[in-house]
Amino acid sequence: MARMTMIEAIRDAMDVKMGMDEDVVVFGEDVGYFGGVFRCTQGLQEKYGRHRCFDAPINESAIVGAGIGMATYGKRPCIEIQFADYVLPAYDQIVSEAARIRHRSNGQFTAPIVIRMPTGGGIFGGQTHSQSPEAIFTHVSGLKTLIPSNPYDAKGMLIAAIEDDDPVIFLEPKRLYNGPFDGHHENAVTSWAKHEKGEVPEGHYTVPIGKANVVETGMDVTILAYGTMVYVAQAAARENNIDAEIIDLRSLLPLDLDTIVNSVQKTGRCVVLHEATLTSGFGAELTALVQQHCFKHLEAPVLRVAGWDTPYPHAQEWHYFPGPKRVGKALKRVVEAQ
Amino acid sequence: MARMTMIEAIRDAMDVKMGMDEDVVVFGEDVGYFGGVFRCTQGLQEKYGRHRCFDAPINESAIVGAGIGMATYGKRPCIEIQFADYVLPAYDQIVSEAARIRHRSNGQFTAPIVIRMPTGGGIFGGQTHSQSPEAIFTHVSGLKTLIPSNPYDAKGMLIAAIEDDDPVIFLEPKRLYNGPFDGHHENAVTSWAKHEKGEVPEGHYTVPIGKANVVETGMDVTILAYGTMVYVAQAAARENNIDAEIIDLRSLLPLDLDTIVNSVQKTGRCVVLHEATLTSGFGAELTALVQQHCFKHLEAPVLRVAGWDTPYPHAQEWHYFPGPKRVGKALKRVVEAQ
Amino acid sequence: MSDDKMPEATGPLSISIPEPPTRPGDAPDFSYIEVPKAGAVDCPPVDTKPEDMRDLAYSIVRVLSRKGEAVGPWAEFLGDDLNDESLLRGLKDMMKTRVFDARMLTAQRQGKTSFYTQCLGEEAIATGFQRMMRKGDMNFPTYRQQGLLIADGCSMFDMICQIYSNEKDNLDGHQLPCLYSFKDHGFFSISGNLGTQFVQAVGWAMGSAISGDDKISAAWIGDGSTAETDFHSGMLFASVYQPPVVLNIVNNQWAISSFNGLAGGRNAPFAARAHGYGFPSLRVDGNDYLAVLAASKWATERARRNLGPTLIEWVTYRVAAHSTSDDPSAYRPKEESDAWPLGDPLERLKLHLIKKGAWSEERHTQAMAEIESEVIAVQKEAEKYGTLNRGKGPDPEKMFEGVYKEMPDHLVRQRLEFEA
Amino acid sequence: MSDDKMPEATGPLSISIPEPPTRPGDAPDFSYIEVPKAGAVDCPPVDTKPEDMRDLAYSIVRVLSRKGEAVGPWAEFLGDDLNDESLLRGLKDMMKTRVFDARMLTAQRQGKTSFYTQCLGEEAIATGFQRMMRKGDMNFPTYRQQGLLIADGCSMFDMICQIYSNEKDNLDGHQLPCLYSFKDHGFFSISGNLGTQFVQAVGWAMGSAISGDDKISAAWIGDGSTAETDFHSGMLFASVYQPPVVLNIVNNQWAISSFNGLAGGRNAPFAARAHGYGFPSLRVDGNDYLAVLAASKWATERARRNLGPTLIEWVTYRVAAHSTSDDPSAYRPKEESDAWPLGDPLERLKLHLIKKGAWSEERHTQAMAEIESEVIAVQKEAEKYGTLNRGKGPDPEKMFEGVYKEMPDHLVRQRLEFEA
Ligand SMILES: Cc1ncc(C[n+]2csc(CCOP(=O)(O)OP(=O)(O)O)c2C)c(N)n1
Ligand SMILES: Cc1ncc(C[n+]2csc(CCOP(=O)(O)OP(=O)(O)O)c2C)c(N)n1
Ligand SMILES: [Mg+2]
Ligand SMILES: [Mg+2]
Repeated sequence: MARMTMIEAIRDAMDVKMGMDEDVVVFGEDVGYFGGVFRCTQGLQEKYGRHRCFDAPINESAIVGAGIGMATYGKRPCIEIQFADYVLPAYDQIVSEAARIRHRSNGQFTAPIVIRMPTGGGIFGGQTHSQSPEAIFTHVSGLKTLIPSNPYDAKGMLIAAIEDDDPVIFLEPKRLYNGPFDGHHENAVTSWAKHEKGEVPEGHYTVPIGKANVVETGMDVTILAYGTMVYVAQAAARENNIDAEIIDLRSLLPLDLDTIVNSVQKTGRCVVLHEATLTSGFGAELTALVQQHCFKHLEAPVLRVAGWDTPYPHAQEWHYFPGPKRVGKALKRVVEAQ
Repeated sequence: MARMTMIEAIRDAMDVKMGMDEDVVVFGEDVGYFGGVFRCTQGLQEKYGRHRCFDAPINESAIVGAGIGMATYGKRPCIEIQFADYVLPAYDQIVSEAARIRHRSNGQFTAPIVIRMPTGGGIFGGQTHSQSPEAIFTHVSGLKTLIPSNPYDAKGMLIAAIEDDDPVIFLEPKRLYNGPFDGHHENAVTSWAKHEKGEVPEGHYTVPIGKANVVETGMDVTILAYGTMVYVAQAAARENNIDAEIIDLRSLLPLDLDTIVNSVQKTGRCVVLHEATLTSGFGAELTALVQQHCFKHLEAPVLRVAGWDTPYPHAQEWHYFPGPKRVGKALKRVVEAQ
Repeated sequence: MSDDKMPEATGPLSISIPEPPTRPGDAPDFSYIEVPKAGAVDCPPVDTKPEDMRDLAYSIVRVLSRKGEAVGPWAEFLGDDLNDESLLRGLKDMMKTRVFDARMLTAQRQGKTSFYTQCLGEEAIATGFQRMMRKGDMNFPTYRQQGLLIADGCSMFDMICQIYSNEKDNLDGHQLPCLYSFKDHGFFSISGNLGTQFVQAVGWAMGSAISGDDKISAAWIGDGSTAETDFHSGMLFASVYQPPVVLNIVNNQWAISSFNGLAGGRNAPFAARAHGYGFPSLRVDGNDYLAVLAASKWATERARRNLGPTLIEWVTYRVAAHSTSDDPSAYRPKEESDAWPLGDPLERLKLHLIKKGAWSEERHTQAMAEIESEVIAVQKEAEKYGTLNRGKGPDPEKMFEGVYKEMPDHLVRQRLEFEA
Repeated sequence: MSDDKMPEATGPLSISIPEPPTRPGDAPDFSYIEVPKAGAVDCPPVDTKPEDMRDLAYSIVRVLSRKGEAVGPWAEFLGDDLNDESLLRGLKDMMKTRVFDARMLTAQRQGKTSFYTQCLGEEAIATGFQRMMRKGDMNFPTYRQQGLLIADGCSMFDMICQIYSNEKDNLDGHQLPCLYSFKDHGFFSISGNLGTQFVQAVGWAMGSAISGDDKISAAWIGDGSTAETDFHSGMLFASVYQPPVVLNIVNNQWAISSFNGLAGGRNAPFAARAHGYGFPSLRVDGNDYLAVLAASKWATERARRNLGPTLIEWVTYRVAAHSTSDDPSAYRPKEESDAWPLGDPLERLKLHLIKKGAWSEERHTQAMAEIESEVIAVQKEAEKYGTLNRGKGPDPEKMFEGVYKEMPDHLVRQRLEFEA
């Protein structure tokens, strides 16, 4: 087993799949010769040739649209969108086309395409390098939406995504690329080399789509989190001495409802976290499901802690980010509620 | 007061505003000479000239993008997207631009633009003439999202929308254009001429944005609905002898939370309806809010009845549509829950 | 720059709102279309550099003369493909397409389906183009390319069942009528969203070329839909990666109520769009079956020889209403289609074949009768399995199928709830 | 069509992946750019029909000769605008822009801001263009058009405070550094999303024209970003409605790591894109301040006289890194900028002015020193109000302001929660 950053793990996943399956092609803006602005595809062009890993024009809609065409031909495109904020021009191709082709052609044509993109804030990227668009994908039938929180999962989930026969949105929390991040931006970041989830097996393995990961077991409250917020949840629970059960959802759609329901039925309390703006965020769906399936068990309302309903501001980044302090407050409110 | 269909009321709203304010311009596909495929703009070009009401190329993204430009110049574009299903190519312009310009320019530039579009199913339009995309807009800070359910509201809300200084998504439930529709597609439709909400005052009036309408008062359960589902709610309650309080939300964002909370605190039960697919639909947000603000009052979990998580099928349209039967079942479950 | 002395302001500005030359009540006017003589346009070798053949975007490739003769370099380019057997097959493909359309239009009026789109007057384009496609190649058509299916010998029974959304509908009722999907006939699932497939066709061709395959693809778009952003996306990716794709614009002058000037088509021919992307384009008489064959051969040959993409603007006229939901008399002169300068594709090919002695009015009448009986028989057979809202139709639960390859839990739960 | 005899399949296909002629380690090679002599290109009257001036897209308008003389018809077209005073002002605008960039680059390295984008080597374009804009006109710039602001006399203090996101930031910290908004200087709020504003500029001009106003707008886009779909949207709406807009493509050869061949720019000049939409275009030496003035005058005059849109491709080279997050030595030869055939815009104008006797090396050195002191002084002043993460910065609660005109209840509640 090797220690890898999340970037290396993601690259390794593509490397493994490109080696196994010559239908896997990787493309996107700056991903070819240069290896991507976050270096996730570094070396792949050299290793697999310019027909397997190449640069694309700056047109996200065309990147996805052409990818869909390739997929219906029989390729398995694994596409990079440079920042999740830039996926919106491709939204029509993703929703009206990738997600619908199997159903509308009754299975004649399918679009097994993976659309990777760095998501979330924390790098002073301002409103156009920080957004978390998961909720606009989880609303779309026909798509799967994944978001790993560590190198091990990132590799295993990306391999699973590339092997999946349906279109997959693969969100990469960019703040985690180089190390787990607990929301205390004033502290130095620990690197993945020092984290057990930085241990990444060589070669092929998968982390199955649709399975959550119980990161911490606990009795006081269930925290539903994903991506960067998993570490914020841990920090907030620790700092407030709360015995929280923390679930890293990993797969938002399909969702591992059983794991969620079992946990909340046990703890009787639930807090839902995400970095995306609150209103109509994916936390709303989680909350709706929890109250429906755990109604009798709930001792307090499910609380959501999320990004404010504003654009992600540049200067006030850390006031916007739902850090351990805000999460801690919500945990206390929920745990102390009678 | 005149009796009007919803189409006539919408047209009248634009007519009133175009007459009052020469900055109001109306454009979109087929809206000029022809008056729109649903005839919502009929006569406006003749009355106000080709510079005030005109056809646009078939490019929804450009229609919105050019509209944003005009709005930042000082015009008040009221744009038609031919079907809500076709707004997705414009999603980037709406989210990254219209919704953000005020904030990112700190108020220097604003985009007071209204984007009207027929929404919802029930006309055998198949998957690309039936969708309800409200949830992808309610997640976006900077936008307002409205959906009227009758001619009176349609006119008053559209005038309010055109006068609003922020971008407004204006969803028109196309199944209601010619008459209220309770989901019993096998029955003949009553026309607006026979409905009190078909009475539409002449000239200028507004229905304020952000205010819900309690359509029926009741004690057993609160039904949150909007658009076509308001009539389905009424039918389902009536047919199941349930004393429901039915709230027509009208404005999804901003939301009239007070009216919702007051009602659910009174009834202790709540069912949420929409035609859009269930998962991550706007019903999730409503459910999350209700359980948070009415936790102690709730005697049963909030239930959602919505479109299935599939594309809107052509042949199985009425199996897909959340009609009175499905709504009735949910009402009974919620009312009977102990 | 605020140095107020410098540039001078001028009077009030205004925008221009394009209008078609005529509206209902006016006499039709097609003077905006310059029709060159048949045979007048050069046929360059297929490996000609794009910059050496820009003039082709500004004229119209035509083969059939007024008198019904096949003339000029494009006729020569067709060579052996000009044999009678082949052309008779083309004539019958067009006849069948037209008869099929007429029957389905009536069926819609009778409530047997919710929606139908004819291709009346445009039959030559799709039926001719398909003759140059091979098995395994892929078209990305719009709702007006049923001719591709007919020419490929697709079962009309299957087509009608789809239109009727009946129990034999190959799409199980999922999709709107006419938005076919027939993979075996190289016919991609049609989207209800305009334009989206233009770039997908390019991507498909890229997929084939990346795989070292010999399959090519064809994109299809209407004049009105060239306005969509995906048009640019397709053109750009075709330019950058030079995949084996033919990009077809069917310029039938009208979108729904808006004419092609609203897509920019009166400021420059659509064919000229290719110049900005640096690949060749042809502008072709789409009502001339021979010109269609020739241009299709030229462009597909370029693709097969790995010479890259070609844009073709097919000049034609939408004689029919936009769809069964449309009444064109509201926005254009009723007589416009009669005044259309490029005539009727079926009549023109018929005249040619008669001129050549390969066909006659009698045989034509007889063939027409045969085709009509054939279509009627197939239609009857299809109706045994129901029409929209009649018969048992596709299984309702089928709506849950095909959302994903394997049904995820939440959909399984929803299907259970549905069954309950 | 599945008649297997007809079209013949050929061998395996492949796609082409465009590559720049050279990579790190190679000797730079600009042989792909044909540079005509200064003065060689015609200057047609501004009301020339687009079809009569297509050749201008395939050459390069240049005014300054190697020797620093202003020659040819475009110099004549400038007429009175060629006076020394005006050109000296231009020189100083460019110098100030360059000095400002250099200081801000250093400031970013010092952690005073998170991000900066220089326009090194491209200064002539924005500073020259702005000379032809009037008060009330509107630019829709990208992050590389700071020259528009400098040339318009925008306060550098305000610019720096925005870059620093400090307490005097006119955008209250909402926006990324360099994504300025200065309405009073006809400078639209820059989006972080590429391309989106190209069509907005067209819409703004439509708004002006619909209102019968005399204001014009200018759209700006990079060569790489012409690939975005909004580029087509802007071109199309400009073609259809003929509003008073100038559409500027700054072709600086590179996007981030990808060269302009990936935007289709090696198959045809970007200027040729206008031909498909039927409006005029110019291709201009963007490192020649006089050519910039002349082409800007030509295009803005067309707009002001209601003659419609003009596309200008400015040929230049991005000497700087893409941004402070980029290191170009990873993807292009380090020496490439020295080999750039169009030289340095500042040096070329300086040479011209010295040749004319209107300037000297001494005056230049002195002016440089003055400008440097000025920028340093302003920078110091700005730093009194803090830099990123230093000083109190914009009020945190300001992030809730400006989402809507009036704050809706849910945001009021969130702000209360934030304050708690
Ligand atoms: C994205 C999108 N916008 C709008 C429509 C509605 N619509 C359907 S067909 C049509 C006109 C298309 O005209 P054209 O491209 O010329 O094709 P033709 O019908 O003439 O073959 C319109 C506006 C749609 N289907 N999809
Ligand atoms: C929609 C979108 N996609 C991608 C990016 C990331 N990005 C920022 S600048 C850039 C390159 C732009 O190149 P070009 O248009 O040539 O402008 P230049 O930087 O050369 O001035 C890219 C890819 C973005 N900002 N927005
Ligand atoms: Mg058309
Ligand atoms: Mg560039």
